[in-house]
Amino acid sequence: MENLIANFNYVIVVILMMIGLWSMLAQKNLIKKCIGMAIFQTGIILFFISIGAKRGAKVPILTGDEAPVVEQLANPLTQILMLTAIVVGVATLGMALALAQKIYRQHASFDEDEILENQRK
Amino acid sequence: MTEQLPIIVILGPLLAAILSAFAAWFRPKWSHPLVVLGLAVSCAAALKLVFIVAGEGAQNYWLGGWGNQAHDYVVGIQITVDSLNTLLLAAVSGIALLTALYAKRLVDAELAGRQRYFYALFSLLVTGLLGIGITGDIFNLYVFMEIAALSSYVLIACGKGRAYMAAFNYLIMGTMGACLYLLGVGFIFVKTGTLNIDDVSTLLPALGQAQALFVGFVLILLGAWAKMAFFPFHGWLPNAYAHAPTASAAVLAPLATKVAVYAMLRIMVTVYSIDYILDSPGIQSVVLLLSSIAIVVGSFFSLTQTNLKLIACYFVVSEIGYMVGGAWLANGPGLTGAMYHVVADAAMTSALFMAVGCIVYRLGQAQLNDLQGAFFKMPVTMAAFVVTMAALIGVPPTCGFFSKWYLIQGAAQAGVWHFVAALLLSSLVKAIILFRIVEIGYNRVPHPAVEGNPAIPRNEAPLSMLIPTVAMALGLIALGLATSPLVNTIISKALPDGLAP
Amino acid sequence: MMPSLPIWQFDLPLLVLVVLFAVVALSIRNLMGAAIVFGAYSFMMCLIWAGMGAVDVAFTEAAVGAGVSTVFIVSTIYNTSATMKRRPGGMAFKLFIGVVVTVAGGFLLSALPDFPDWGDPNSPVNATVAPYYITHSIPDTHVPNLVTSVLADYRGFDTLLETVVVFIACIGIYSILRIEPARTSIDETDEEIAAPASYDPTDSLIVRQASRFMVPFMQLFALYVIAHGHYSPGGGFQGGVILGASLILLAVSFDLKFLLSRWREKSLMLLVATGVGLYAAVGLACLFMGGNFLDYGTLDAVLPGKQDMARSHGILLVEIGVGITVMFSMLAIHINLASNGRLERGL
Amino acid sequence: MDNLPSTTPLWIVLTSSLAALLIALLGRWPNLREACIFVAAIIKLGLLLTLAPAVLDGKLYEFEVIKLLPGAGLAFRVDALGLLFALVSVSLWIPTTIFSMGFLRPLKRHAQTRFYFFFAIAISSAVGVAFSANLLTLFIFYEILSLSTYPLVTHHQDDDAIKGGRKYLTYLLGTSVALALPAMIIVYQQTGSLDFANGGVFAYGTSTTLLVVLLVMFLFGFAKAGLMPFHAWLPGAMVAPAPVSALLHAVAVVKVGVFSILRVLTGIFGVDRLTNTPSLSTIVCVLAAITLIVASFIALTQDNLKSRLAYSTIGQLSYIILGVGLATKAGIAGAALHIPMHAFGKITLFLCAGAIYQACGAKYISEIHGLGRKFPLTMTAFFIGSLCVIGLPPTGGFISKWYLLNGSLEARLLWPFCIFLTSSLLNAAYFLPVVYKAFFAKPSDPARLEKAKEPPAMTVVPLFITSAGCLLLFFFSGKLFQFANTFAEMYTGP
Repeated sequence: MENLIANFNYVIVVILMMIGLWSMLAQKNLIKKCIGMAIFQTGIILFFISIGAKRGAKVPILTGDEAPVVEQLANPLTQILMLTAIVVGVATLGMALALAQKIYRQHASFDEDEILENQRK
Repeated sequence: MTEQLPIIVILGPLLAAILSAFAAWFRPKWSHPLVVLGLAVSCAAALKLVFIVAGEGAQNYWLGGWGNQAHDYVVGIQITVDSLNTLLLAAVSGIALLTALYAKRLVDAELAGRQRYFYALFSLLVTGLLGIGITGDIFNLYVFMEIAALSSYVLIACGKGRAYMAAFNYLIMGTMGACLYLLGVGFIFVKTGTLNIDDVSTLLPALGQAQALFVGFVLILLGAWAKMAFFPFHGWLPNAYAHAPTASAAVLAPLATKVAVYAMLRIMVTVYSIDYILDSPGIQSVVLLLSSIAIVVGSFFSLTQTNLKLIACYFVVSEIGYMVGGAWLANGPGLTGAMYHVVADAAMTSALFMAVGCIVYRLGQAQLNDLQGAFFKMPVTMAAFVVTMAALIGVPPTCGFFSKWYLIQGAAQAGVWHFVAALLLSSLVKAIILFRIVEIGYNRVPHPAVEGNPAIPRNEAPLSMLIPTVAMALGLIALGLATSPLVNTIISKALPDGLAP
Repeated sequence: MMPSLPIWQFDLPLLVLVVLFAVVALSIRNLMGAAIVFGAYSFMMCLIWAGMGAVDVAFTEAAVGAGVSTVFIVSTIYNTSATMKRRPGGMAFKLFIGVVVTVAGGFLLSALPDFPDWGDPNSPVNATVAPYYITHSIPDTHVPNLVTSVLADYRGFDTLLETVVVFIACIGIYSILRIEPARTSIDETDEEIAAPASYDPTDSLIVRQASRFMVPFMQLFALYVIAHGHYSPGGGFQGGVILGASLILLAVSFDLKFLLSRWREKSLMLLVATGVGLYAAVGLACLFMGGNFLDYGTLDAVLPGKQDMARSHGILLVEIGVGITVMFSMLAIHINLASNGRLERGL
Repeated sequence: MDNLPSTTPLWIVLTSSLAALLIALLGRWPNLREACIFVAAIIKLGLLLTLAPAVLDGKLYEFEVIKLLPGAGLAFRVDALGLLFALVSVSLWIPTTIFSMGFLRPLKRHAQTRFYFFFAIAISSAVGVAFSANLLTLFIFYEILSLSTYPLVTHHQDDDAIKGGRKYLTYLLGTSVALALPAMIIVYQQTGSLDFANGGVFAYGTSTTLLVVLLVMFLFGFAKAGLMPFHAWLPGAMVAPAPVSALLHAVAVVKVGVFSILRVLTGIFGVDRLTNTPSLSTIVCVLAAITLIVASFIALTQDNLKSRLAYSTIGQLSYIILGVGLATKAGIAGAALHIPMHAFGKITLFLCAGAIYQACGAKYISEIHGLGRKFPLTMTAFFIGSLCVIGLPPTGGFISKWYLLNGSLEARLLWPFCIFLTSSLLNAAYFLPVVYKAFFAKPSDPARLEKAKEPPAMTVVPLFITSAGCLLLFFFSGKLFQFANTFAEMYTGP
């Protein structure tokens, strides 16, 4: 239990990912799937940022001329990894939305069941 | 100059794609030759690397010159060509080159007016796949995975009708896979603090059976499985590849799934280790069972289909079972079989989709019943098709026989008889399908040479498609005959210590 | 004395709020509402990350996640429909997925005891490779913003590929959506159900004048973000997104025609490729100077300064490339999404 | 024993494949095309004969073409049995081709080029099987043979042909992939080798259960040998044109099956192990004996002439398997001898059946009553062929049966002896009445007899050749026996 509180961030990460995953798989509305996907991705980003966090550290920008102290500066590595992940996320989201629009042009619906019914005809 | 070869493998298609995107607005006709040129450069570099690796061993390359900088760990991004991936790189770039040559006519026919960026995306897809194959950094692998994935969504969505929905489902599944993979990388990263594959693999043994590592392992596996359409994540594949434009399917089907299998192998063999798998036997038997089910399900559905494209797609599903199963046998012959089959199956699937593409190009569609007389209309294509099917069935001396040989041998050694049964069943199913097609395409028309029967006009696919198809089909036999040198000089060195093919 | 609470107090309500917003965004039946709530969710995330010292990430998320993503969703909904039909059934399936997801969540949580302590500076993540960047960034690259130096130099390859991803998204969305006028007649099968324009913002004088006033400042700020990325949070991505957003604002407040009369589609798409091309060309130049790909240090022969300064300048060059690509691809994606690929009128 | 490295075996195998290419190219000039076959056959025969002296000396020709797997490659090794089998197949190729020319050309049959093309490929692969140095090579050629004969079986391309072809492939491919291939892989996995070795490849102490399972898998896996219950493809394949049935389904294909089993029993299991492990040899003998008797009985009930011949073939093949199963010197020699003897007898019978069909369209035994008076030459040939298959002097069949009977005595087993005799009686019971009725019974359909013309010379000449062969084999059996004896001595010692 202590561990659970100590790692509250991770619990939130897991909850966010569960929410995102559930809506990617179970939601029938395409836009909702896209939003779920984005939530899933932000959950992972939160995870990486959390593991790279340092208690009481400053932002990773050096000031002045004194030699940098490793303990006092936040970890830049996880941050740049997640910059990449964010950009990949928005690219994927844009692509998903474009596809959704195209599908809407065909079927006048965002509902997966309705689209499948339409296709079967 | 040779030390720059690894990056040239990637840069060829990448630069070609960028230039092709420029050309698309000025000289649309240049898009295709540019991409062909880029792929040719990449292919040449990859082939050269095969020999270098066979002679000198693994080649490492540090982007930006950032190696380990007198520090304990590599600080930049490393790309590596070793005995595990050099064959894959050669196969991917070679097949992509042939497919690019092959695709020209199909694209002109199927995507008239919509192909502005087709070749750029094609080339970017290949960049992504080669990158997955070459990278030595688990996060970089994720980025390449997304490059390949995003371009493949578009390549699929270039089709019509159901293609959009298929692409959307693929996108959801693919993103889920990539995210699970990324999360798994996170779990490894938490315990090791580095992303370089070599460094991670040196750090991991000391960490033992940490639960976080196990969770990370499973997440990466799930991610890779979603990408490679392994049972039960296979639902997206048949729709996506069957409704995609034929030219897109011809490059996606052989390469995309195989590269994901390679990624799984890399994680299993290099990052973690075979001992790690053997120490968690529960998961091993589950995966082996899933592989057998994948093979059986793929075979079963391929029997029930009447569309040649869909049949081919279900073949892909069942072949994935071969490779995953082979890898998880976790013994010498099994791993050899899986590694060999990654290359062999890429070639076989490529030849299959090329032949199917030729048929679609001429006959307009690929329903089995439309194939009547196909053997007379397009004898060369059908000959290539038969050779390819023979390879898929596992008729010696094609490459399909030897991969099956190693896989069955591995399964026998591990005593996994259901896997043997599944492999044999799938061979038989493919044989049935082949002969069903032969019957329809050859026997079910009045023979034109008999007096009184109408002559069936020759209607062979254009040479620009036919030559790559035939070359690929002949390549299957060549690959089969080259099995022994390949296994001895390259694949056996990629096996973990203590295992022999 | 450190506070005894294991996490920063400020984070706790934010984390709870984030979950709440996520649930609301997914359960709201009006899609427009969902998009807005999703935007708010992203803002909450920004705050959390900023609180953890990840200012660059927070900056990017504010621009990309909360800003551009929300605009993308809104323009999609504008072109289609905002309402969700209520359909009965399917509960069993949803429940099944729920169970699967819960099991997965439990599996993930099972690794929790294995994790290093929260915020521990000596955890493997913080102590293995990361210290190198902190101690060597200045001698190696002369860039005080560690994120920039790692992003554009140590892991510059990732960033090149990330730019490629944006590039793919741009040409991909163009390929999927764009209906070129000449082709309208060919594209028979997938036509033609356009939603009625429900809202026309082009006639609001206040919006127009306000945006006309804001856009120059936004662009100035964005250029600063790109150019000053070496010393402060920001860089090519963030600046590029803001530049893109400024133009998107123009497109939204006036109309697409107005925007396209200044930026032709062809030049947009070419500029997107130019940005990636610039990045790759810098890398290639390093290759020709005898170094490895993206080894800016070898550019000291042509750029002023020693190796570290050459790296610093190399970083600036590639950041500019990133900025160009991101700016114009965001714009190109937006105009395609907003007008359903017709580039005539739209949000 | 000396091994001679030589590329000749490869060239022998390739000769007919190269001929096949020429045939495909010369399709438009039928005379040239067929001339090409004869040239190829003669070259091939000549090359084979050059190998004979050394082989009879007990030497082996060896050649490895390419290494496919560690420990197993595409390799040839010529021993006495292989050479004998190859000689028989190739020498019978010549009369069959003559017959084909007479059979196909006058009726303007379709796709003759294709027919000759695949025929040549089939011959190549049969010789390839004969020369295989290891199980892998054998399997490869075995499969090529199955595939290359499929177009021949379905040559008519009508519904019957398609059905027959489907059955043909289902049985042959199905069993080889599902049984023989796994068995082979298990052998490789257990021993690391697939080479045929005189003493077998299994180490001392391999579990008998495993051996029994493998044995059964091999016996049924090589379904070309027609062991029951995997025999049904052979009657089904009788839809093929007569020359195909004659050469392939009396000689090449079925003998390849038997030959493969022979190789496995002697080269993989080893004669010693068969002798020392009674359960193994008993299984072989019992399965063969059952097939032998049951097939003979079924043959009695068949009215379709080719079906009767097919069932007779199934029975005769089991003679050979039974002979090897006895694991004695005389038994093995007899089995080896039975390959050529039965080949000559059965090909004569099939060619006769083809000639009769060509002349008057008769397919059923009940339709050929009285035919002997019209075509005495054809029916005489048929008579000689029957004698040879039954095993009566003065035909070659007598010799091989003699050794087989000897073999069962040498093994001190009485029941195989009785089985051989019973079956020979049954053979007589289903062949001699045909001959009798053809010569002495009243014509069942006089109108048909009236219309019938003497078959063209091209179809009769081959009958002479092969039936003369049946007789000659009896008088010159010594040479053949040398081959069989050399082979048997490799395993049992002098």
